[in-house]
Amino acid sequence: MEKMRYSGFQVLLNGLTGNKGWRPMWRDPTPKSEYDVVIIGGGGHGLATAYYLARKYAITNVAVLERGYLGGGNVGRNTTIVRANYMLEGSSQFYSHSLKLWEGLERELNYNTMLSQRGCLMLGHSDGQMDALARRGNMMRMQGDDAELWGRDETRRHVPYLDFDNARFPIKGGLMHWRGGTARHDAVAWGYARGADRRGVDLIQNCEVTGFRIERGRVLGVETSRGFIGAGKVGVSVAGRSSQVAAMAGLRLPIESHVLQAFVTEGLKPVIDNVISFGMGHFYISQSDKGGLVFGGDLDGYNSYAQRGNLPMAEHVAEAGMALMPMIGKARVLRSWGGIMDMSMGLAHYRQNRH
Amino acid sequence: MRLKCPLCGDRDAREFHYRGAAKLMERPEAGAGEAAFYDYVYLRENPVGANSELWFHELGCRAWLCVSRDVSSHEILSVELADAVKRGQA
Amino acid sequence: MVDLTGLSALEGLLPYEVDGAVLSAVSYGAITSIMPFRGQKTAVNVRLKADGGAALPRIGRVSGPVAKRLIWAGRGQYLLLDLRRGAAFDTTPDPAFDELAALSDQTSAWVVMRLEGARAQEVLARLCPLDLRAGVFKRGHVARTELAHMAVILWRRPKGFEIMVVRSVAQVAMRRLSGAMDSVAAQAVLGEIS
Amino acid sequence: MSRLAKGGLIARDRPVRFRFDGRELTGFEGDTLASALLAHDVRLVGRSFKYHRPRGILCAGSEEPNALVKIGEGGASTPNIRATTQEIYQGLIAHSQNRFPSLRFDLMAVNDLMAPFFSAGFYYKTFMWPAAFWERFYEPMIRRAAGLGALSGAPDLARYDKGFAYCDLLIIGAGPAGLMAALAAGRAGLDVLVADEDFEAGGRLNSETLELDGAPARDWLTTTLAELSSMENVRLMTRTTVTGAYDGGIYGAVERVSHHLGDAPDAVPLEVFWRITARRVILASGAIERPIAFADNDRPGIMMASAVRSYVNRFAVAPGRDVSIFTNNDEGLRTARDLVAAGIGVVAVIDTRADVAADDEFLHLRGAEVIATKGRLGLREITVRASEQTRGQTRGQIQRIKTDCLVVSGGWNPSVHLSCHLGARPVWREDIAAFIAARGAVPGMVVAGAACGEMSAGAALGSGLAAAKTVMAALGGKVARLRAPKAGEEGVKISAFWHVRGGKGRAWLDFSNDVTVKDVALAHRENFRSVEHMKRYTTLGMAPDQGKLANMGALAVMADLTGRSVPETGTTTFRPPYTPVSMGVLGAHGRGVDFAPVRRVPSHELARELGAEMVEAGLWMRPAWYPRAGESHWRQSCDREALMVRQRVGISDVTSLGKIDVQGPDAAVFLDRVYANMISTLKVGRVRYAVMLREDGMVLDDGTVARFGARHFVVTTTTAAAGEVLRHLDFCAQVLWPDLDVMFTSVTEQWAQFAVAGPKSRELMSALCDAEITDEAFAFMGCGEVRLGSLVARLFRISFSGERAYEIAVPAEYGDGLVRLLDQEAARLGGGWYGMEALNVLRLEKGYVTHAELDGRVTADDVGLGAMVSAKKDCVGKVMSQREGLVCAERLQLVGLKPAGASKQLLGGAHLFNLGDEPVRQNDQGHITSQCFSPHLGHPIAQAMVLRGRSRIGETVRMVDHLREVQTLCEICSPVFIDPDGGRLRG
Repeated sequence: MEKMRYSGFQVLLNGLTGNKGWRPMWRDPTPKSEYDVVIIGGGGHGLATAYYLARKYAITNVAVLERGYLGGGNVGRNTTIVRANYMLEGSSQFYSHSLKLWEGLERELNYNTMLSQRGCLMLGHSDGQMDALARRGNMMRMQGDDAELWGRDETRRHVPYLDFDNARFPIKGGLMHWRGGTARHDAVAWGYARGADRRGVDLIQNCEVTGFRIERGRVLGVETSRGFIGAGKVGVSVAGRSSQVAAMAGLRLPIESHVLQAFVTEGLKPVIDNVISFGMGHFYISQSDKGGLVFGGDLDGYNSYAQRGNLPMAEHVAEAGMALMPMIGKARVLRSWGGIMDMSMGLAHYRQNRH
Repeated sequence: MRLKCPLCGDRDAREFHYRGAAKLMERPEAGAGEAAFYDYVYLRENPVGANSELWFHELGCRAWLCVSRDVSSHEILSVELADAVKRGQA
Repeated sequence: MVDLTGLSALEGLLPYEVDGAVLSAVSYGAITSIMPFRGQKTAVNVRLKADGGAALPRIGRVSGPVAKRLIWAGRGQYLLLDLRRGAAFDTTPDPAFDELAALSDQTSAWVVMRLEGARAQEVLARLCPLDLRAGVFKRGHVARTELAHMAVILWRRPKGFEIMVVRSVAQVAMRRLSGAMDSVAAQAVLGEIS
Repeated sequence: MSRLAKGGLIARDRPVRFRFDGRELTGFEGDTLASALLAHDVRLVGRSFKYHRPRGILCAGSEEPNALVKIGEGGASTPNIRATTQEIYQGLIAHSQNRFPSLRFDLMAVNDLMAPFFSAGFYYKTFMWPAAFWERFYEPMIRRAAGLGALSGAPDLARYDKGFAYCDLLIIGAGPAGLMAALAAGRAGLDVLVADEDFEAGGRLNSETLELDGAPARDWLTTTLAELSSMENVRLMTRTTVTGAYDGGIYGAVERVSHHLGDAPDAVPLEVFWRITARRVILASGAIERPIAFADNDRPGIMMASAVRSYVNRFAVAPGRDVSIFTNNDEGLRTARDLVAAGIGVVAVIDTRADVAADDEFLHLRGAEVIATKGRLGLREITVRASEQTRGQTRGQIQRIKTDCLVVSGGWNPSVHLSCHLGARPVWREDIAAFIAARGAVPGMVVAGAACGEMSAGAALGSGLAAAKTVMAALGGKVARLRAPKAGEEGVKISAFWHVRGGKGRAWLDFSNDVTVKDVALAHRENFRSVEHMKRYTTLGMAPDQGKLANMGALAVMADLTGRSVPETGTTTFRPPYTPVSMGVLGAHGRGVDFAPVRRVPSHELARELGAEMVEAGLWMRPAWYPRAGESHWRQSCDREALMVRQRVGISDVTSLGKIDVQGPDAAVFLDRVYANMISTLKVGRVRYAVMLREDGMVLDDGTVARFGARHFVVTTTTAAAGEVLRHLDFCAQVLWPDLDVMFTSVTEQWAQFAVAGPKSRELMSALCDAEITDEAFAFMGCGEVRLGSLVARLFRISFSGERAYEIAVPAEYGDGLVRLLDQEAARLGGGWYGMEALNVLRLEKGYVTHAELDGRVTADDVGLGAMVSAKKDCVGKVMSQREGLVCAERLQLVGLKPAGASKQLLGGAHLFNLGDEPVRQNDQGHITSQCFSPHLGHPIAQAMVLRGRSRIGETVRMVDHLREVQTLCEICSPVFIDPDGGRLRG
């Protein structure tokens, strides 16, 4: 297939010729009988894995098998936050590396993922929390990531619309991570998909994996709704369904599936510049380029495979929003949805690009 | 969601605290060793469909409940007092 | 020798009255938690009756006369609300119960409010997720539930409800109840004029 | 003026003045802002989102995509209000949005000229060079253009409320189907709640010229509403939108209480959010008319047919003088007849159907299409192409028609939204070319009326009655003999027609988000062919109306392009809320201190009188320090208070610590299993410090266990973990070991408890209690009862300060009395109150840990309590606490730190490094968990978690705080800074 490079010039040229010249962003190949690598799950991680296998390691005989449509899982349902303000060993390095990848991604992919490094602010509400934020911020700085510790006055200067005067949990300050921000979640899936496709990876949609063929402890391939597909190696990136897919291969995982809700309001003129997280209230918020306030909170708190939440958490999240920034009362929630999260039993999140 | 507490009757789920899989009822014996405890503490069946789980009627009667719930539809299949279930097993 | 005087958590704040509802404080002399040990419920009942009281109520129910009310207060727990201070049990649990039940003085722990009037149910429904309809939550019924994120015990009275909240949040609960009374009353007036 | 001389449901004797964009106008009570504007011939009301196209009123309900305005001014203004649902009131002020400098002349309309370059997803393909330009230039530009309305930026001080409602039957929608069902169920005695988003019940009956049983439908409506309002078991809530269906028969609903009032009394909420629990639900939400896509179909003056009938029949407004109609179904003809009856000129009916009988009352072009429109700020002319099949017209004849209003009807989309909120998909019905709600989509829900495809009033009434019967059968009741009135009209005859092909201009599908047929075609070309891809790529259906008008048309276009049928193409997911819900009402009572209950300690009043600074601890407010005259900085107060405890005596309110009565024959056995250390060996009258583990081996909490009897213990928890610990105890007792006979009662609220600490604490206690407090009766870690006059108090000789100390507990209602007595007695001994800050200093000096150290990731051994884990018994967490990784040497261990360099500063959260090492992550040796200035020692001290810390006492390390740019040397030492052998404690 013809490989098309995107640019302002192309947009201009196509604009003048009725936008007739654009080509499919990826092919719809028929699955081959065998691949060197089969990746189950065409979400953010599956597509990125395929892309890096092809680009970095020149492994191109790869298929990504997606049960529904590309980017239809959590990568298309999160609240678009990108950040590296983690503290603990393991996640700290992981997210630090991830943010560096984000920073070069649009040029590498020739696809604008709209990374917007508008800063992630975590608020602290007690001396103890400020110490914990300092510990975290220092850890970030120690590995080369950015962090600033703001006191109350400095926080107020930057985000004056927070409730500093009547808050139930007074704002003592915050930890600002300027390189954090948001990215267009769908775009990263599509960008990786296009990048992988251009390098020969077969992206196969509407193809559900129904089982593994295993002989003498070795995986030979996967049974799918479109027949058997042989594989040298099989990668699994099916957040929310990891337990089920792993169980098909006889593995038990230390995971429970939980639903996490997210919300967006009607479009509004810019009013919130940063990503702000309010730990005491389990609430975080940012404003999208289209003007919607995008926000969320904690897990609903029970196992679920239904991609929807319930009112108590929705109400709690809105209450926290009103507690933190009472100016958003007249913003109206347009849509709420739920994503399924793989939660380890320590309840540390397993997903990359959300909070 | 609503749960029918065997003591209090039908109540809004907001009165309850969710704990997780009902396998937590089957705590290994002290001498069972680390592997058994690892399984107990961490590993989960995490089924699609009916799930046995523990809820605590924290803002109600404070009974721990053993609930069978379809985690795809959120339909509550049964609710029993956890201590009764546990004693029934013993 | 010191002699301390008690102070209600809602001292001087009640009653509160708006069109259609009255919120007032109720003072019980002694509130005692009774949790019978295994197999001792009958013995507890015998003992209670010997003290001139009623037997323990069924789950979700109230028993006994107003002056010596017994309410079910959760799994395995009952509260004896005695209008007279120190009538049945002093702050030191009655040793006669030693083998029968866990007794615990709760006189200070709970604050009781009474909400009455034509719109009492409507007011409570602003704050409480319980099905309060008269046909469901009847006289003689008691429930442990939630009121604006706070744990409460409530039961229906002839013209309204009695609501128990723990002492530390009594003022918050009172404020939320009076706020709901304002809201309901104002909306009712609006409905009449428009 | 386009107000019709007669008719309508407006109160002509009650004029209402209002302003739109500064212009003073008058409408009548009963008008919406939209109808009042149309009555003044105001057609241009807004600008579109992306291209700033002039837009007018399209609909007459909550689905309106164009007429979004700002209501009110300044801090109290509300953006994005649908003019079609806003009732007017005296003095209402409305402004148009998304335009600069004015609505008629909007500079941003230049975007429209650039439209070819702003095709779907264009931004993914550009703005990438140069790299820094995105954030500095492109994105700010895009952001400025974003959104429609603006928040005022001021705190929203409106009053919002919430409530819970229960009913046997919730009926969603008070149109013919809903009212008929309500009548039947109401008469049968069910507890019924009817909710309708309109301010008048009746649904389409208010907007159509229908007859029921031979009389005007209005008569039936009036009688029915009167009967329903007389029934005590039926509650009719207008201005109430059911916004979401949730699990367990729970529905969310917003009641707009006072949006229609200019000056409501103070206590009246603006909105109330209802959580409705219903045993059964009848969804009678009606249907929404859909547009047809054709070139430039978005001009002001182009309106939906059903909306036009509403404006004419209900609001007595003529939407134009020379009206034309574009339709693919009978609704177009019905509209034409209503217009004619109201004396409004109908220029032409352009019917896409070639095979319908001609209507002779007006020019009826059959097999015809509108292919172009003209009129920059309002429609002036349309171009019509009549096809070959039309009799009397030549093949493909093009004609221009002067018209100022074009009425469009593309058929109806049943409002299936709520039936899909639990994940069900709607099902296709070919005869009406629409999706209807699937049976059993939501447990307990029955669908009636137009929502299930019963489009005529007669059918809707019948279906409402049938639904009520279904519900009654399920709930075990009987419907009284009741007949649905007969209506004359027939069902809607439709031939599916979605968009006009081959037009020149852009044909709009999504008016809200400016998405055209070409955008969908582009998505198809680029292989975004699943509906979800199409939606996400073009943003179709993501605007304020959530695609209520747009989605079906777009599906049909995509179906065409892919050669699939519409049902094969499928819908996107319907999500709550049905119409947008304000944050204010969903988050009602979240603002300010209401966000979480405030728990008050018994000394709250006195602390306030003394001017103490309060600080939250869990949900409690506790005094942090008590400033005295001359103290201007908290440190001065804190230092004084801490020294006061070390030198004389201090008193502190510790009521917020969790206190649990544990009683029962098996109490001791039980506590052995939940605490790491041995409890059963504790003697009556003694107290033991104890640690509780989680099953994974980490520390859950610490506290004390006091034994008051053979079967009676009182245990304490930290303030923050009190709830969690009690839950854990209940879990252990009910789930793990129900064979043990043990009871818990939280007595936190029962006892007001105060620490009395310092060398003079015994003196103070003796002065307080009836009998002297001797060391024989109350040795260190002793407990018992004492009398204070008529009161029995609990006394514990425990210390969190390292000094001789007591904790005394009295029933909480005597707390305030004791507080004042303590205050007086302490003052007599040169002591006084100390707050949380001094408490922290004292515990750090003594080396005690709090949740700053016990952060859920430490073992008992990590914090030096390893010896407490008894080897003689099992307990929760014991096995897992001995895992290899948790007992290895390479762990962070609790140590003390003191300054060893020129700078004495120690900072919480700073990290530690070996001398000479780069301060990078690989060299991290640990971090400071808490620190304070020790007035006793005269320098700062800290606790830190340090790698192999206990083996490194005496080592000098470098503290680096990158954030605050502080580096200093410090020495690792024992965390116990004072009285390591406990002489002061024991006295």
